[in-house]
Amino acid sequence: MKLVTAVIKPFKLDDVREALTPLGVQGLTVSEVKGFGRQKGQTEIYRGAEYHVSFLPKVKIEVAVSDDLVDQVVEAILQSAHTGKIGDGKIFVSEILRAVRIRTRETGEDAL
Amino acid sequence: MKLVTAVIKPFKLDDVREALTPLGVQGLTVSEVKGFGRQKGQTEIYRGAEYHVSFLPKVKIEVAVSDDLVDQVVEAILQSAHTGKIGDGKIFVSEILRAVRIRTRETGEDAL
Amino acid sequence: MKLVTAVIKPFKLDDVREALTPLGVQGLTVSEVKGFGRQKGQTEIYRGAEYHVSFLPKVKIEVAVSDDLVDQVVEAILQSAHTGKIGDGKIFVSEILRAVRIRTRETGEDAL
Amino acid sequence: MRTTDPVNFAFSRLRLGALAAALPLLALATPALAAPPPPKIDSGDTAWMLTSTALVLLMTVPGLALYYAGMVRKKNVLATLMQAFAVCCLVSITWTVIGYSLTFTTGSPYIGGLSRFMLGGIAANIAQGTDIGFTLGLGSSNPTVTTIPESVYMMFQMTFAIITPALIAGAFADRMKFSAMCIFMVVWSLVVYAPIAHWVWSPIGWLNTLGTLDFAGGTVVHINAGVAGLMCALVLGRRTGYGHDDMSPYNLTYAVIGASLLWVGWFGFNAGSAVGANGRAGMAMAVTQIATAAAALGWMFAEWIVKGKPTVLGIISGAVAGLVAITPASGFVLPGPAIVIGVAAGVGCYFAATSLKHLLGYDDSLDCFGVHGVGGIIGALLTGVFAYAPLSATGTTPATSGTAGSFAQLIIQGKAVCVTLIWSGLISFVLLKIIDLTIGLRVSRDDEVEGLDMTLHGERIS
Amino acid sequence: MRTTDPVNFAFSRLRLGALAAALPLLALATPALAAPPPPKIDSGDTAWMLTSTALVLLMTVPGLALYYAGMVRKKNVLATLMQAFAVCCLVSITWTVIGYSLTFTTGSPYIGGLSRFMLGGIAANIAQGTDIGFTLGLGSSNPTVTTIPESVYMMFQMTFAIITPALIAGAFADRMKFSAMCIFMVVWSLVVYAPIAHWVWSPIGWLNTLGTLDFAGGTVVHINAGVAGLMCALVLGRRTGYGHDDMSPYNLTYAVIGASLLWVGWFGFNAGSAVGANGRAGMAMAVTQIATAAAALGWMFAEWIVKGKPTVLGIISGAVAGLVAITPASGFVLPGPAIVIGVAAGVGCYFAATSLKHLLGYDDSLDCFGVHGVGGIIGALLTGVFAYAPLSATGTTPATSGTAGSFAQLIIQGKAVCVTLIWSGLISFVLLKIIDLTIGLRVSRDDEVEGLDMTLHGERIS
Amino acid sequence: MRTTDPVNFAFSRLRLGALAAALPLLALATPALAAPPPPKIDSGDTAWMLTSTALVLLMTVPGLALYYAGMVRKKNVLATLMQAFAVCCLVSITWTVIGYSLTFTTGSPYIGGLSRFMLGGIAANIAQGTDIGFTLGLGSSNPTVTTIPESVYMMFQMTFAIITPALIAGAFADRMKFSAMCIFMVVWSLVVYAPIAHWVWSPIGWLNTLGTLDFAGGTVVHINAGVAGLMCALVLGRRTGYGHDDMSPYNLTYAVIGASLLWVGWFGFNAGSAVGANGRAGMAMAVTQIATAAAALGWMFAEWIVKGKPTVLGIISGAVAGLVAITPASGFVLPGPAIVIGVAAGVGCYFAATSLKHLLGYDDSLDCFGVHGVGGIIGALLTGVFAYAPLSATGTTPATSGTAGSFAQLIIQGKAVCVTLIWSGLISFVLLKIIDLTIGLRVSRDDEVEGLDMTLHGERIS
Ligand SMILES: Nc1ncnc2c1ncn2[C@@H]1O[C@H](COP(=O)(O)OP(=O)(O)O)[C@@H](O)[C@H]1O
Ligand SMILES: Nc1ncnc2c1ncn2[C@@H]1O[C@H](COP(=O)(O)OP(=O)(O)O)[C@@H](O)[C@H]1O
Ligand SMILES: Nc1ncnc2c1ncn2[C@@H]1O[C@H](COP(=O)(O)OP(=O)(O)O)[C@@H](O)[C@H]1O
Repeated sequence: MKLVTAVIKPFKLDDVREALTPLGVQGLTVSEVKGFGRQKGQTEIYRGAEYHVSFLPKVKIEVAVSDDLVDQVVEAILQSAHTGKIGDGKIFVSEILRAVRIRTRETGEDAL
Repeated sequence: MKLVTAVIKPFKLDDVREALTPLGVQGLTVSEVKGFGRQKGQTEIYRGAEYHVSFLPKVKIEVAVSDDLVDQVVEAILQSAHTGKIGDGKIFVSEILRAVRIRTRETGEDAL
Repeated sequence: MKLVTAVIKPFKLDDVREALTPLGVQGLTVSEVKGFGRQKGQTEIYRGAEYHVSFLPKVKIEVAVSDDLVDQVVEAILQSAHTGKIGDGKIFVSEILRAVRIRTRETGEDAL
Repeated sequence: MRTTDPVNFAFSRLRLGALAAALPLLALATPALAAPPPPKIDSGDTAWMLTSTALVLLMTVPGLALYYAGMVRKKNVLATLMQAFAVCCLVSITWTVIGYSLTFTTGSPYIGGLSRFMLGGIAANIAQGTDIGFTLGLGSSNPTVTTIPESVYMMFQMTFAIITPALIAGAFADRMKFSAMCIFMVVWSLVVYAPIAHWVWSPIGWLNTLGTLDFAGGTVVHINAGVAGLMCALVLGRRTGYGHDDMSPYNLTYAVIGASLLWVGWFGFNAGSAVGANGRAGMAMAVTQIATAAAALGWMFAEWIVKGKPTVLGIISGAVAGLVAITPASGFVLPGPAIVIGVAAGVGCYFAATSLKHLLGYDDSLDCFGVHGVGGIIGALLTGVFAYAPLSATGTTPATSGTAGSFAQLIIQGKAVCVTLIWSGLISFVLLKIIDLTIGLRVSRDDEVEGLDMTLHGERIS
Repeated sequence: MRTTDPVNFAFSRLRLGALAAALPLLALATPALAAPPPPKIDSGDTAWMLTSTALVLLMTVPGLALYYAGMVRKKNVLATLMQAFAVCCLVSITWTVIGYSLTFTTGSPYIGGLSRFMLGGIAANIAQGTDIGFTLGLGSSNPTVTTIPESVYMMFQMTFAIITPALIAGAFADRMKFSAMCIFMVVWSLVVYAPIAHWVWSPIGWLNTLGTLDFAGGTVVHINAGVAGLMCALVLGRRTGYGHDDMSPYNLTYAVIGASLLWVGWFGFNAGSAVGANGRAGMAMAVTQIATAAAALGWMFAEWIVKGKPTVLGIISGAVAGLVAITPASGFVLPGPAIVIGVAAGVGCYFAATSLKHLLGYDDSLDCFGVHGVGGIIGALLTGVFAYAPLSATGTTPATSGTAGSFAQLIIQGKAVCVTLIWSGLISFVLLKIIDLTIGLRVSRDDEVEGLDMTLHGERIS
Repeated sequence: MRTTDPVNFAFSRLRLGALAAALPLLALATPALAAPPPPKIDSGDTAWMLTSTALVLLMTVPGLALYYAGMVRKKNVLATLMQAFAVCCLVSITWTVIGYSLTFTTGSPYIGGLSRFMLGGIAANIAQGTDIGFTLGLGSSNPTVTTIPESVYMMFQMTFAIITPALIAGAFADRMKFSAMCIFMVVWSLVVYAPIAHWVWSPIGWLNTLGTLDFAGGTVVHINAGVAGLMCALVLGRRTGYGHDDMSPYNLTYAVIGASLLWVGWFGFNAGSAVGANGRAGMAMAVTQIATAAAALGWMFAEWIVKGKPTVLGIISGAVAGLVAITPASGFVLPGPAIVIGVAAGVGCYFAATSLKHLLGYDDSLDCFGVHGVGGIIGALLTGVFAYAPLSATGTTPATSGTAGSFAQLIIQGKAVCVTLIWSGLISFVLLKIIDLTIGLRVSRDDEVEGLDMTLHGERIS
């Protein structure tokens, strides 16, 4: 099994989720994060005090998938999260050694 | 070392933490996340506008443990986070190559 | 490629980011988390009701780096996040199998 | 003083004063003398009107600002607060410069004059502590004499001129350019608000002489703002992502605070429209409370029955609908009818905001038309049905000298509603189109998606 | 008018009016004449009472709503706001229909009559601008004449009838069914509030004729709500997770806004209870401010000493405790005693809320009993100790014709406290049991864990 | 009553009362008699002053508390609310014990006496319902007679004494010890506020007899607090992380609510300073509104031009600057000059807060000096330029018996400004140094980094 982690623009979340469902992805976990990258942050001025906010709001999606689904999932995210503008985000894939569903104690791909 | 990541129901957090302490787990890191899965989200209606909120509040626990503790930790989470109802969440285990404690620069299992 | 995950004290975030930039780290992702560890939490009393809040606010930094940069990155974090007081946090390193930049579909280290 | 025979009324009030106490018979015997001695102000009436002014300002900032801000997404909260606050400032100056003069100096039946340009002459009567009560329609055949200084009357009315355009902002939330909004609001307050207010409230205004009853602004304020909002929603088009994105309110706590302050402030709006601290003000306050409660419960139960749950947004929306609907009626009706008006407004606006809007497909984001337009129409019409004559009576035979509800009165009310709908709708539309063609009305799609707080104002709530 | 000899008092007030100015001697000489000419209203007194009404409404929405909502967990914030808002609407209608009539028409010493059912006849005296002051206890041997219209008196009292049940919500926060709450509140306002208010405030009420001093509602409002809250806490049982889960307040900012608005609004509550803009109102406002500040500091320093840190929740809780305790005393005591009452309430309620409650083990979530019950008892008793006769004097010999603090008076106060504790406690208990056995009082455990915002109202703050 | 010849003014007011109505000629003929009969209170004036008192309290809690709390970081929000709330309580007691007596009893030109220690004697005149109007400067050669009870005058002034020190908190936000703050505020209110208020507002105060015009507290309140704040900023030093850390406001929504409530409450502050419900109060309210709007727009446009975006923090800051600047002028100027004063304050304070501060390098966190100090100076000086004589006229020849703007008057205003700057600056500095050397002024660096909510009060917002 693999964990696909994607950091994307917040307003693309629903699109990504909708793109994953047809592939049989039954679950995913989302966190609000802040991203620092090539995309410039903004300068905010409060009564003359300037703060450069380098961190931009992003959304991190974590989805555990079986090995044979990884390519499709990555491709689906690539398409649905794409705007072509700087700051679209990244996808990282890493290995999961074990997965368990808490409710049923199923393990492995059955747990996803 | 392994990283045990558990996505659980928010109100189970304290139970899980209490279940891990006796095993010698000295630390863990928690984030508020939103989960999408088999558990149905809710439809919210604000003045006739319906929004289906598919994402439910969950808590993600990350705990780095030595290899020999993994099974016990997974078991403890399985027990303490269990309600038997849909949406109880998942446990994922993955590999950590290196761990360092920032304060002391201790590494490996000493760092946990 | 490796994923370096650091859990640090919140007010050290800017220092860490500034320490990483000179190394050529072009991006990173940050989340607000709560940490449980050796550092004592606090007891809060609201009208006589005592709540022991064991979780302290921390910041989690995730940065994907090429293999040859890992040591420098870890060292930079160790230095910039250090206060010497309990609760300074941890660094974990794990493997990334694949990385893709959503905007350009570049993969591998080019994606970082 | 929104009575049909205000001179008599004012004179009978005067008998409470020390001056009149000396010559009550004379005062009663000669009510229509060409040049009555200028009335002294009454400190109690003035105290209540000063208070009412503060209460009505409270309705806009922070009341309305919070009510609206509590319903938008996090990225637009500050921009929404900004709209109400900026309108408050802009219209204060517009009113000072020329708005008050156009609205409340005598002029013609269609518009006031320029004699109070820059409020010139407004301090004339306050020297030496012998303040003289303000006379509305001075020099006309039908002057209304009040017992408060002109400065207070001007200020009280300013707060009405402020809140009316501020209400419109609910319709175009989340997508209008701030610069375009500023220009629209300033011009609108002069070419839409000022004339309509003059028609209805000047003693020689043409809708007033027609017999229109509008105690505190059902037509002038609410229908007027409602239909202008509808035009904004139509001309600007829907929010990006409408029907797809999650646009649920960020923090309804703000909306509850806002609605509550609207409620409290509305006592100044309605009971203050009696222009004095008297029994009519008391009745206006009572029916305001009763209709509001009835409407809030009306909306809540309608929703509970239809959708299965009573919501916080529902009950506060109903309360606002009730406040709107009782506004024109407040100095004319009794508690029983107030309940009827309230329930009609609560249930009516519930369907307008939740069904009608989706049926017709326009995106009136925060239901400016659905609540203020529809609620205002319900209230204006029912005022014609339920008016209880003695409340507006000014002569010695209460049952006949006041205006009672009747079919004829309903028709008059209907006419005033139509006139307001047409004038406000038409002029607002033209105004919006002109601004759209010149500087543009709407922010870019990207700016809208990122949120107005950051793109228009460079700020955010964390 | 809460004086022991209100007719005289009212008459001496009357001398300020134009009418009485003409015949002061006669007015003084014949205070108890069977049919005195009905008094004119005083515009200044009316202005202040209209203002006071707005201020007391502000106490409930948004004041109390925010004060309570700021103390609960995030998942229950909206539901807590909803409680106060819904009670406000429900009781407004109940009061209109029958509550006012039962409380303030003459009736018997135990309950009023039905002559003001649906507020019938309330507009009788406002025609022609010759508003007539309201007479409380008309036709009885002991009428109280006021200088404000009945509509204003009715509205002012409505806001009291609203806030009293709304206070109870603090006791059952986080776990009561909304439907059960609605029913409980409506019935409670009729079978508990209306009689007790009649007993204490009607000139012929049996606790009034006993000599009870309760200027603005120490027994009627605070002890009453406090003990009803205690019953709720006992009958409903503790919150799920009590003593184990983190139930720390989500956002005390809301609580601070709420407490502040309670403070400001309480000026209407206490100084408004003078039913006029006069020296007694001024003194009532002054001692309200002083006792509140003293109580806030009392709680803060007690906490600072005992627990090591002064807290925000502490200082605002102390302020509310002070406001509660000075309520019955406000028209009767001087600044010095106000400090004593304040400190006693601040320190006393601190121990009640933080120690007593945990000792006894009931879960009065937001300390409805600990603050309103205990604070009300402290205030009611100390009123009997510190009353300064000239403040309530109505005759020409102030020192003797008013009511002074004494051991006898303390006993009378004690009796009134006990009566309130018993009646409110008993009836509330029975009422709760009946509702529990029929539709059920408490939400399911799952709903409670998920939070009332979502399960009862389908909404949330993000 | 801030007039130059208040006795006459009061007497002409009196003619409205029933008593004087009987003998108007006599009253006019003998205005300066040594022992005039004590005036009756006027219920309308009293109603407005009771209301004004509530409005000014609203300015501090929750107004100012929220305005400041909305500008700090999340970790300091509650501590900032706590400062305003605690100051409110502390100064209420200080004022009761001795502050009022020192400020408003006759005493000498430099300080009042001790005759109202613990407010002794304040209830003397309210017995029997024959309330007597308060006379300021009783027994002096220049008494000011009012038509409100002393208790009301005392309470109204208490709210001024509360807000003035509370304003200072803006300068030392995020870093001052709570204990040190409590001590500083209590002592400051006695050794800085009380004397300056006496100098300016007592009829025999030395700045008053010099001819200083300060209607509602430009010098006494705003310059005074502003310069004390500047001293705090200098003595305490900058916030840790200043110029490096992100110190952007946590939630400007709170600041908008706060600024709005300041605006609404300021009507009580300025129009209430007329000590009655009359034409002067009306004009004061009108110019307050106008100047505030002008200043808000001034700041907004200045920022829009200079930085490219109009901000929410900008427009509300401008509004507060306008409120500050119009304060001393409010009973003296006409609408036209109000616009000038507003624009000057809005633009002037914009540059003071955004450029001057950074140029000079002190860390006045929330611009206590930049807004209140600078705005107060602008207002105090322009009052001397724009005063319109008839507004303060008391005799029969309005144009000459009032005070008109002139170069001479500008010089007088300048003197009063300098005196305030020097006294307040000097004494505040000494006071801060003493506290620093004894118990210490500033929290530890670690506590500051962790945030005051948790370290000082053990609470947090989640
Ligand atoms: N090396 C990295 N490690 C972890 N997250 C990264 C890394 N680089 C970028 N990110 C995340 O991806 C987001 C987008 O990256 P950015 O460089 O701004 O634009 P782009 O996606 O177009 O390359 C960042 O905001 C950050 O959250
Ligand atoms: N494939 C997945 N990858 C990552 N997180 C998942 C995945 N599937 C489920 N989750 C997380 O687990 C939570 C519970 O899953 P769900 O399918 O609702 O019920 P259950 O745990 O009973 O299977 C989800 O809300 C989501 O946060
Ligand atoms: N085993 C662990 N797995 C995951 N996170 C941990 C673990 N141990 C500690 N942490 C994180 O590191 C933070 C600091 O740890 P703590 O034991 O308090 O102090 P120190 O860093 O000085 O060892 C914790 O708050 C927690 O977020």
